[in-house]
Amino acid sequence: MAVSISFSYTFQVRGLAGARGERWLFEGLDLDLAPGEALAVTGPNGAGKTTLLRILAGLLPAEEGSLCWRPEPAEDQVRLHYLGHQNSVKGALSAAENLAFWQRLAGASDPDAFARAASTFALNDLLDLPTRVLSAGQKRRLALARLVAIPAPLWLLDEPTTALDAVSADAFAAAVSDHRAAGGMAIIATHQDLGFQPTHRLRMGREG
Amino acid sequence: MAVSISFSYTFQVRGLAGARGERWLFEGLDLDLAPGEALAVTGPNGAGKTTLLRILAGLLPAEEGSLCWRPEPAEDQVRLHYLGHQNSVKGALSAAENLAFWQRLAGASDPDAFARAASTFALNDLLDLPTRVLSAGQKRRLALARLVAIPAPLWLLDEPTTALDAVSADAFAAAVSDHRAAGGMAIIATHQDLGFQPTHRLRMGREG
Amino acid sequence: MTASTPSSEQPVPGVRGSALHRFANPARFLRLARAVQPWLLAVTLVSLLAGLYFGLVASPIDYQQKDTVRIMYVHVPAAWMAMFGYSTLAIASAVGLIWKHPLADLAGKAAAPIGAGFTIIALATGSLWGKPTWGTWWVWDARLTSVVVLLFLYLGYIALWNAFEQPQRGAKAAAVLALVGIVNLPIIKFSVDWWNTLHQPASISRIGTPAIDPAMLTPLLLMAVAYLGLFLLLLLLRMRVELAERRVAALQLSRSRAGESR
Amino acid sequence: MSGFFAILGRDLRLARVESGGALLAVQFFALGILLFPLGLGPEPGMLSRLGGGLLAVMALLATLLALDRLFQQDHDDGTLDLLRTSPAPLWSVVLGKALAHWLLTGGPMIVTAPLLGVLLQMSWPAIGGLCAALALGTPTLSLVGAIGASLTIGARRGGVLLALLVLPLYIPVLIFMSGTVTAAETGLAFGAHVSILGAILLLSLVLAPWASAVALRQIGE
Amino acid sequence: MSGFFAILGRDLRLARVESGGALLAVQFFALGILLFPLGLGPEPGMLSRLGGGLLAVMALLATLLALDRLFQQDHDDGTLDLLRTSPAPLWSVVLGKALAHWLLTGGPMIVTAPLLGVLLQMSWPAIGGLCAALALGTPTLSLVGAIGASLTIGARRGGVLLALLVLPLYIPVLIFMSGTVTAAETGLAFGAHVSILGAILLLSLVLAPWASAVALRQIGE
Ligand code: HEM
Ligand SMILES: Nc1ncnc2c1ncn2[C@@H]1O[C@H](COP(=O)(O)OP(=O)(O)OP(=O)(O)O)[C@@H](O)[C@H]1O
Ligand SMILES: Nc1ncnc2c1ncn2[C@@H]1O[C@H](COP(=O)(O)OP(=O)(O)OP(=O)(O)O)[C@@H](O)[C@H]1O
Ligand SMILES: [Mg+2]
Ligand SMILES: [Mg+2]
Repeated sequence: MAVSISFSYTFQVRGLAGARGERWLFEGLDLDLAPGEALAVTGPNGAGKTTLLRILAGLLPAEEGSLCWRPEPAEDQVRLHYLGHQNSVKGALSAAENLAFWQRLAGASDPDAFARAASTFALNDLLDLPTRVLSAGQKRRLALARLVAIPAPLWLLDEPTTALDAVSADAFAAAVSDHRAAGGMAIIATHQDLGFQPTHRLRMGREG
Repeated sequence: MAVSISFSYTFQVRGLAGARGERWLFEGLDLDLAPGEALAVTGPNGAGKTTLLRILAGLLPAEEGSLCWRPEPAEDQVRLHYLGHQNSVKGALSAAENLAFWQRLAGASDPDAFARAASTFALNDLLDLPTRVLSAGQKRRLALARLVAIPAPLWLLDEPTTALDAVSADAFAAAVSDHRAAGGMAIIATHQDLGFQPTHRLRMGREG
Repeated sequence: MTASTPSSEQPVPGVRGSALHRFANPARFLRLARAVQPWLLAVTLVSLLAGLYFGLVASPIDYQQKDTVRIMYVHVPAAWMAMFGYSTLAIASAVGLIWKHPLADLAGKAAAPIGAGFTIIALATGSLWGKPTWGTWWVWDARLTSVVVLLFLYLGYIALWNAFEQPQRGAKAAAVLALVGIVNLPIIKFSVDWWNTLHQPASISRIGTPAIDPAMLTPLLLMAVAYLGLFLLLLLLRMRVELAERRVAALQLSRSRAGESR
Repeated sequence: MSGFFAILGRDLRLARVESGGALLAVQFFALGILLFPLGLGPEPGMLSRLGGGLLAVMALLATLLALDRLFQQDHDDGTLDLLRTSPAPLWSVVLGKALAHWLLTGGPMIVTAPLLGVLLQMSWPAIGGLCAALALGTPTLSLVGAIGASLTIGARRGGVLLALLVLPLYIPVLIFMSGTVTAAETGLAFGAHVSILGAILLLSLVLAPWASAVALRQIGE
Repeated sequence: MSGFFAILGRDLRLARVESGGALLAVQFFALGILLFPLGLGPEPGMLSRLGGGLLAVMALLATLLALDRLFQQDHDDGTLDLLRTSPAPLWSVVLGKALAHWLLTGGPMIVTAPLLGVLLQMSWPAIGGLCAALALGTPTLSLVGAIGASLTIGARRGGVLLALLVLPLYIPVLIFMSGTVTAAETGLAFGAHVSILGAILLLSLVLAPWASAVALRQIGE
């Protein structure tokens, strides 16, 4: 499926250090992502994958280090998507309403992207159900649909395939490769096989 | 590791039917579990795995059908553990406090079981941290520790290995086989390979 | 695409804010504190003794209030310090939020309980004074109420500091509250003019010549100096304690850091 | 009773860990009281007359505010599934929760009420009556509140809906509490009011655990 | 402003889907008012004198009750991460939320206040003053509330802590609201009070979005 927008940003991390509470999780971390590149972050529980992603998303303060975009994205440009362990879904609203809200919030209400997202993750029969009643995997698929519905150069995904069945996992892999084909970048923390080849791998944690 | 208690219950399900909202998910379902048997429930997202487990746990009403224990467990006997998509963990309390609370609630405050549970899931360094700060996998491990800390004949587990790293997944598999060796029964819904051979498999959903 | 410019290099949000445990070395501050403290102590003690002497012994009694007027020497400076303390809090918070200077956050944290203390003193002495002069311990007029609000702002500030896992989060949240709470200061100050209340209008601190007998003014000012000295003294002490605790935390962190370096 | 003590202990511990919830509830109670003189204007005479009623109403509202999350949090984080599948009888769980709630709201209020009474310049007998009224009334508020809380679990807008359900049930308590105070104030014997409050308390002690246990069992999600 | 409209629309929609949150807030407001005659004893003369103050205080408490979850829910379900990573400026998000909150609480209250005023046998000028006061006062309550709500996100005991933080800030508003009513009642010109209320509103319109945007940015979890 041809995606209209294409990106050509690079994302650079220098000397990044992250701590939680009194625990120092990682330091002196350098990353370089070019258009179309994907980084798989692995490591045992508590290694600091989520912490890293949240720092990269600007949701957590880093102890040291700097992030740098080249070129600097415009103010109103959606720089990144952060998908954490939670789905950020409003149970009372229907799937369609959630998706539409995300688009409006990002200032990118594009019907085609909406339709593409819904069909990519087989949400069409579920669009009108209140999200509360959806199954775990269905909720996760809705959360993933955000990535397709709103184009953004950088995806930060924390165990995206949680609760997904085989079919949906493949759909996700396909979405990622479309994204990369369009010059997008992705950093994905996972414990499972992602179903595609990342350009780089980062293994965190002492035990690793 | 030798588990002291051993069970000899059988669990029988006849003509079970479950529906959510207007949707009839399954019907005419028969199950027979003998001591030491494990049932793996698979199927696409939304097939009804969670619904089935919640009905078996008595958390959801069934549309039709009956559950039957032989012999009927005593009133104060912990019949089953239900572990859903959620961890049922109190973020403000430390891991140790959570585990201790579960034991007290079940009226089964057994220090040995506590210690065994903590070491099985490598929680010993985390026991004093407020659970809020634990990583996703660490929280899941704490939730799983409940199974070992409180002996119960029937385990109903909904995607127990979510967010677990390889090591913890093996620990879980070992815990299940100990449980089965002690005559316990388990019904486990999953999308992933469990790392052990269940006695029965149930594939739900039309697409299956 | 435009060539990369160093200007597009930006620090991660909150990096310096999060440096709370191990911040820009406070050596200069500590040196200063140690140097100043003895002098502060001296000034405080001297002015306190002098103030008490003039206030309780060598000052005329009010022709209608008799000796109760002497409460003034305890009450008024306490009330002033209550407001001064809050101003300190607000300024520290502003500095902490804008320039992310950790020392400022600490100053705020240290100042809050002291200011609250003075507020309580003002309230207590005030109502003690109210009984003989107004014939009641307490009335709900604007001045008194706004001072109660001040007390609750202090309490809220302290509560926020302790309400979060990460200290820096508590610091920032409390700082925002402190800044918002500034609106209460003018209310306290001018409540006596805006609403007709039992309470004294400004007679000393008003613009122009104070309408009060110098024999009363002297001890009052002496006491004010003493209170101010006391405030600063406690502030420095508490800040040094805080710093010591931070240092311990820093040591722990660096140890865990050493433990984890692979 | 394993359920009772387990829950009681945990909820008290939670309140303590979560930085003194108890104190905060009382502080709200006190702050609320401070509001009325501002709203009603400072006529000492009037305030002292109204004091009892105001304190009663505020005690009621403070209880309400603290009720909000009584079961909701356990529902949201899945703990309720544990409580429902555990062998501990649900009524014992409810009792434990209600007692914990009272120890964190009603109890401290009874202690602070006299102080506030003095601030509002209430007469000593009135203050005495107030304390008696609170001592017998607030436990009922917690128990009845538990019913409301268990009925509104998972309900949308739980907070305000809860208020709607519970307030009407609180009204009798409120009437007799302020009745006690006025009786005490005017030097009448307030034994009658107090004994009625006691009766209501006993009734809710029997009814509340059963009712909210039923409500909890009905949840199907 | 994309953030502003997106949030405004969503919150109003949520309130509607979640079974009329708006109505419930007002019902609480009304129920609270009906409690006072019970608590204070039915002296018509007194009630009509106090009516304005009581309504002002209750409006304040109802706002507070509805505030509780303003940001907490978005924080718990992870939506806040979206809001913070989206390009929409946080102050616009806050403004949207505050406006939604006001449309669901303050607005309906202004409409029902006259009715309740009549019930309490307030004089017509007093009722007029009350409406004016509410119209200018309640938006401030929502805005200031937004500050408190964003400060207490993820705090332990958020609900009550919120009350503790916000009530003191509400006091000036309360004073001038009831001041307006009494002035109107006694036939005095209440222009001064009203204009002060307006000034406070403007101040909080500037302050609140900034303050709670800062607070939201500080969250690191
Ligand atoms: C609890 C009751 C009281 C409180 C909370 C209180 C509070 C205050 C405050 C905050 C100030 C500083 C105002 C400013 O600097 O502009 C002040 C000053 C003062 N208070 Fe009180 N007060 C109370 C009772 C009284 C009483 C009963 C009296 C004597 C009848 C009194 C006499 C004064 C005087 C003379 C000043 C100095 C005014 C000036 O020159 O600025 N206060 N009080
Ligand atoms: N306040 C704190 N004090 C001590 N340790 C903390 C604190 N907060 C977090 N931690 C630790 O920091 C780590 C957080 O790691 P993080 O959540 O990034 O792990 P993760 O790699 O995402 O693990 P998972 O694979 O389970 O998601 C955990 O080991 C946690 O125990
Ligand atoms: N009120 C309702 N109306 C219509 N459909 C509903 C309703 N409630 C639930 N459903 C549907 O019932 C199914 C619930 O299935 P369940 O949660 O058991 O799936 P599951 O097998 O656990 O899936 P997963 O593998 O994603 O956890 C979902 O397809 C959901 O859409
Ligand atoms: Mg993680
Ligand atoms: Mg499921």
